[in-house]
Amino acid sequence: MENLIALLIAAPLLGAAVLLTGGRRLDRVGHWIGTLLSAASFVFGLILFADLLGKNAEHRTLIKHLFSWVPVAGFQADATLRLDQLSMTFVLLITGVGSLIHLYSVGYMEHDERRRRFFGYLNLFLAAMLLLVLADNYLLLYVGWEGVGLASYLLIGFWQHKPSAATAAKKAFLVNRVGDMGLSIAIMLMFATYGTFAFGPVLGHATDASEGKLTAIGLMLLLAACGKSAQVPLQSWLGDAMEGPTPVSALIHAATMVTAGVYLIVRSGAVFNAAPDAQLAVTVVGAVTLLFGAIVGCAKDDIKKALAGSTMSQIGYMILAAGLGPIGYVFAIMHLVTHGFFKAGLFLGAGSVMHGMNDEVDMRKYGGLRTYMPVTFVTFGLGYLAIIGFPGLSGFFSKDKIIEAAFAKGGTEGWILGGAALLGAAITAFYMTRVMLMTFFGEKRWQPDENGNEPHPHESPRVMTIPMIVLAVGSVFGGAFFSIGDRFLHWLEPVTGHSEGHSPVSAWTVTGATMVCLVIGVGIAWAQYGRRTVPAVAPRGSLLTRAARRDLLQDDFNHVVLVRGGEHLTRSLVYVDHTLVDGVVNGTAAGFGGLSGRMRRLQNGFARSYAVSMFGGAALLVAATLLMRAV
Amino acid sequence: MSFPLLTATAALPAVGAVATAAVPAAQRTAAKWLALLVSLATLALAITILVRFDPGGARYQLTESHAWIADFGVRYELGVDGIAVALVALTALLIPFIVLAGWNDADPLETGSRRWRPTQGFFALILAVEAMVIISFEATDVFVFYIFFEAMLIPMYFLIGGFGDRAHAQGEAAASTQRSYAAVKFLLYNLVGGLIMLAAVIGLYVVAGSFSLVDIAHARASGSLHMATSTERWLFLGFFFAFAVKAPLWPLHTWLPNAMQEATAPVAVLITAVVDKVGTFAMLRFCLQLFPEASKWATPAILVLSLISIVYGALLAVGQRDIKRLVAYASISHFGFIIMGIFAMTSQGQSGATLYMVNHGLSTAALMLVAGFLISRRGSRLIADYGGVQKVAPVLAGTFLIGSLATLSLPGLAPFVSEFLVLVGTFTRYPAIGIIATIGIVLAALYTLVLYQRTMTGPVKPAVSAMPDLRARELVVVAPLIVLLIFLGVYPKPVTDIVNPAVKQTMSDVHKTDPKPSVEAAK
Amino acid sequence: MNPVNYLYLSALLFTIGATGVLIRRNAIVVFMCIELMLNACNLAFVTFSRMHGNLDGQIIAFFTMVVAAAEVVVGLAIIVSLFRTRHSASVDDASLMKL
Amino acid sequence: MSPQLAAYTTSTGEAFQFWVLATVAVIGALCTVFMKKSVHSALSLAGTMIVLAVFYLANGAYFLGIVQIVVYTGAIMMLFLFVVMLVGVTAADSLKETIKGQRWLALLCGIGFGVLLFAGIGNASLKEFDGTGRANANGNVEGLASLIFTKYVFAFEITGALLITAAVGAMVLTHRERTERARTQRELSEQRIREGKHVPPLPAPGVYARHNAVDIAGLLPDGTPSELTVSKTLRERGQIRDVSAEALGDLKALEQRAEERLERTAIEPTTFKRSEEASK
Repeated sequence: MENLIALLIAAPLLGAAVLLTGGRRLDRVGHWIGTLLSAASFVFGLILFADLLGKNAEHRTLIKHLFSWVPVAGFQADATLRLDQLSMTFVLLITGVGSLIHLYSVGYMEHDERRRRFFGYLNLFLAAMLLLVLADNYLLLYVGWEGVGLASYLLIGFWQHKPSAATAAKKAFLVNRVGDMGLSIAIMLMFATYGTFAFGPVLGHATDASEGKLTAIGLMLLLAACGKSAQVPLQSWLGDAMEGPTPVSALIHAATMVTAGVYLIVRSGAVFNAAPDAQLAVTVVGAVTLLFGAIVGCAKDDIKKALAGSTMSQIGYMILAAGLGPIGYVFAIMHLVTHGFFKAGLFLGAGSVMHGMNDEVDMRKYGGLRTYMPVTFVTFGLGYLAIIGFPGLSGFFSKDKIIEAAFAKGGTEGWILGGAALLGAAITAFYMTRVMLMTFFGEKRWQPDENGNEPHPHESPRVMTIPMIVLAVGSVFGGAFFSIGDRFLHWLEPVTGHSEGHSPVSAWTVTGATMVCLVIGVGIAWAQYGRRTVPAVAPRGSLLTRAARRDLLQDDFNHVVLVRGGEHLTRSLVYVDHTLVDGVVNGTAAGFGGLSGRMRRLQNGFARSYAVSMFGGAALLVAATLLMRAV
Repeated sequence: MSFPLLTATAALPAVGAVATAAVPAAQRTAAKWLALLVSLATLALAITILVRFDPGGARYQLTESHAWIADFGVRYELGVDGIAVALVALTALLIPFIVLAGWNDADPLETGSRRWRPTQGFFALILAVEAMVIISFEATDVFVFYIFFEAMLIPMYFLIGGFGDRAHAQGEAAASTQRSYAAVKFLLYNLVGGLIMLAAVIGLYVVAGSFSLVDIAHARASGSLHMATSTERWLFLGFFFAFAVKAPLWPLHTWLPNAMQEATAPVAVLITAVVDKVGTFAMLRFCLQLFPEASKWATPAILVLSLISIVYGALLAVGQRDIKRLVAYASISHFGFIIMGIFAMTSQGQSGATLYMVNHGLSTAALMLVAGFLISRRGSRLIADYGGVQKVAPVLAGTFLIGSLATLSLPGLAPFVSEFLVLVGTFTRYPAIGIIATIGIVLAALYTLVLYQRTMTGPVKPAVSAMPDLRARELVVVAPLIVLLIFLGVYPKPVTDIVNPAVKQTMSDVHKTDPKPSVEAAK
Repeated sequence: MNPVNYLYLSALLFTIGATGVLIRRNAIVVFMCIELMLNACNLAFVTFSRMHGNLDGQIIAFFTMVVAAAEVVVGLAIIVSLFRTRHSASVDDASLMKL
Repeated sequence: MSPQLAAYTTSTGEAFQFWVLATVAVIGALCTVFMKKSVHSALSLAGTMIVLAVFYLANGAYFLGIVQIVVYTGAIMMLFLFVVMLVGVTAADSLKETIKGQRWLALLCGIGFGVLLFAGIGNASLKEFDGTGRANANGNVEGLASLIFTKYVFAFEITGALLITAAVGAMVLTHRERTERARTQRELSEQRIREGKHVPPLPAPGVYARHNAVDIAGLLPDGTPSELTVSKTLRERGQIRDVSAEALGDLKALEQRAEERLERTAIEPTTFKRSEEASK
């Protein structure tokens, strides 16, 4: 059974290798190879899941030692895989949603001449992501961590001929690298502290180390999570990452990769539990991001960027939950899974809309699409209801639990965090309703483009709608399935631990408040976008709107401070290197050259001149002799 | 007496160099094939060394010792430890690729004069460099090492000054001037370093009465040879200066960008992947073994310099407009890592540094050679002259990307393992320096990806629209390197197994032990 | 009078000769100045011989004369051949040592 | 002469002789250096040498004194004069310095060196002296001979070798080897025709000139002096007397005097020219 764990990774890895080196002769079947291998991985996952379910809760951890990876004195990095309930959850999410999106991409990328390569990258992503969640030590996790970053880089920049895509890809990788710096420092800290970075020894004996060390490790892990999960202050790449093909946005930048940060924090729960300061930082980052993302999401007219803001915000919820400690871990993961369903569904829906609208992304040029694309409308609508937390749908269960847990944190912090989460819920309702109304309701607002091609909205082919339907089913029933009887809680508890907090308010009050927020959010959106016609050109908007359109000026800050500053720094350094460092050497050389030029003039070729020197030398010798005798 | 394997490995390319140079002017192709065959045969010998080397055995193996200049106690002594074996193998491995990559680089532009034989000279010089580098790795006599360490400059000088990129933008005259400037700069920098080292070598003889590394190290370890603290420090500085120039370490680095910029890509690889390694290798072998106390004394300063190298090299790489210069500054950054690993004085750091030397050789070779293929197609080194290459030459772009990713130490590729080992090794002893060095990781991503973005992505520029993709010969050069990069990234154990015992020995030479994890230390 | 005055005279003549070598350009005159210097030396040797009461100084002076004679012969031959080729006896004209 | 030991002073006669002759020697030396013509220098030097010969004799070096006069002053100085004659007796050197700072440096060095030598001699304790009386007891020449053929025999032999070498060397240096057959007059004339210059015989000096001395270049019909008219040796020595400027000055003065005498106007030459043209 353990060998199957390795196969989980091997299948998509093989796919990537075959597809990327296979050459053009695989162009016609490449996408099916990719999809098949992804599905195979899912099947392996299901088999393993069944195997785990058949065991006692305490024995649901499988370890597979593959080989000794980096054996250096005192430094043992092994290629060891670990499958427990937490990673199992991820495996199923990744391979399941991944396979669906592979299927969807078959249709979506049909007309792209580089489709084979696209599937190669997708498979590469799956392999890396699986490695990330299956690794048994932090260094191996790091390999997966950067591996998904690479896949993300390749996929965001898939349409490399567009400079914006290439820039976005580079930006994503760079911002992620800043986060990776955190992860590598965290690993170094672990090594310096525990002499190892395998999960077992580190997490098992986390409390052996001082709290200061643990806080440092926790903060570094948080930095890593911020990079990967697009949390403030490293969130700027996610919006630009929407330059990638939509299935990529659905899989990587909504359902799986961006949630890796949550995985990391939950996985390292033992470290955070012993470092309250780090935990506080996590919750603050989560709360800030959930509001930040929500506000940005409200202002965007680009459907994908609006959804990206939403993703940021939802992951903020998860991080917030993860920062709450044992009371929140399970709910963070639960929200992660349900979010995986509905956000992937929403993105696929958006992709379907774009597919029918000649790749138009501006929602102000949509409108009234519900009659043209009924299946997309229904599946998107279900996803919409799920994300805003409509009672009974999956988002309702998972988000409600997080808000409750935030209150349960207790004290002032609890009130602030809970309040932020509630506010976030209201804003979520607002912006999602806005997206829904602008896209599917109202009058049609599209016009012929400059080439005179008027879009002819149409429903997408079966191969695209089936994944959407499956995901919609998941978004509708997932939450209820997990929550009723606390199934999910019992499943994960052995890994993450769980404790009930002491909420100052009752669960029903929280639910009620959430509902009120929901209604307010939807109502405002309806008043603004449902009753009135949406202008096809964006109005100027208030100061806040304009700031939110520009990602709350964070990019401008980055540009001015980091990009411009960096450019000036490097330019001046190039100058310094050329004039100063090189100049010292060249100056020395020139000095010697000049000196010898002067000296050379003494060598005028006249014998008499030389004779003077000789005579002077003789005089000096005499003088020296006399001096010596005198002394 | 057993077969002198080490001598043979160094002598074969030397003989090959003479033979290649002697090929008649008309038989250009024969000279190329001869050079390739010799380099492959050398590789076979190097592999034999690798096989016959027993990691668990004596420190120096396959030793040879003959009297040479008896009056000065100079003996022709060779021997390899794990570190040397790894580097000999790297050198022997890279030369065939360099030969193959430079296959057409030295063809005469016009086939007029029958006496003019640049092709023969080019390959003969490469083989000569190989011979000298290999014997420098093998020498366990300081004097023998010094001779070849210095003699290497002569063929390198001609390789840099004599052969450059084709179709230079500013015309052949300007290119020739810049080439000779670069070559002279290379020579002067290294000569100054070498002269200072010569003084230290003589000083060492005066103090120790022997040139034998083994004898001196043994005498030092057993306490029978006592050096005054200041003497040891001066001698150490003399040796270190030469190696720091060669390596190169900030602020002695400025010759490298010029040399790499002006030389052809294969020669640039030869400089940075092979020749410069002698500098870092010698730090590990000579500085630490001969002068353990002085090495420890100088450690903080050297670590700071290497840190500056890392960050400074990376920042300058970001600011470059010339592809080859960019790679050169990236190499300076990487050499900073290597030196940092050596002087971190931990087993992780030193193993990592040794591994880094091998991996950096592979990754730079991959990136630089592909860059060379790119440059030879467009006839320009300026990044701004490219754009959208991946559209017209996807394989070239793909290999270039993998080379870039190796340069930025992506996990899964070989350089990651070594870079992380160096960082961890440094961090356990000097946390602050380790943390600052991680900035290098981010900057590496910046310069490589900016390079990739500007050259390979975006709309196709008219000048590159007809660019052919990699040819079979070029693919033969690049593909094995990439396979090796991936293999050593996933499974570096074969190399670490060879290197670890040698590092353990070195650590005991400097009387250092790894810091204990703080949890254990607290108990 | 003490014979040491001969030494002073010798020194004076030597200095005059040396200065002459440096000042004059005509190779023949330069040669004469050299002869002057040699003679000054000879005077010193002879004086020393007297002061020490043995003949070794005179022997040395004698040898100096012989060597000077040989030198003059060769030197003048050089001057003549130089004059033939360069049509000048000026030492400044032969500045081939200049880079 | 009775042997005299550890004397402190010489006879007054010698002192008188010293002061007088030393003055002469120094003046001679200075003249050697500062005379413009090398002949004068050579003669001054000869004078100094003779003075030195006298001093040798006074110091008991009888043999050397004679040798100085016979060999040095007689032979070597004559050799000098011979060469001077060869190179140009009358050629006067310009004493103007051409190398910047040379003269001042030379003087500085000379003075410095002299001062140092004087200081050195002054510092040495040379209060007493032995005199050559005992050394010359068996005769000066015998004394020298016994030293030369015993103690200094090898040096003596080597000087012999040196002299022979020098003689041979001088011959080699001055001797011009004729590497080819001497060309006949016919061949020479043919060569001149082939080269196409100076086909007719070289003009004689003084042609059209107002002088006919050998060192004065003849004037060409247009009045410019032609160096070809002067013998090659003089040309090489640079001993051509250029009288053209002088002659022109004379001519001008003559014409002016003639004009004053005849009260001619300046128009005349032009009319003369015109008539010349008319005659053509």
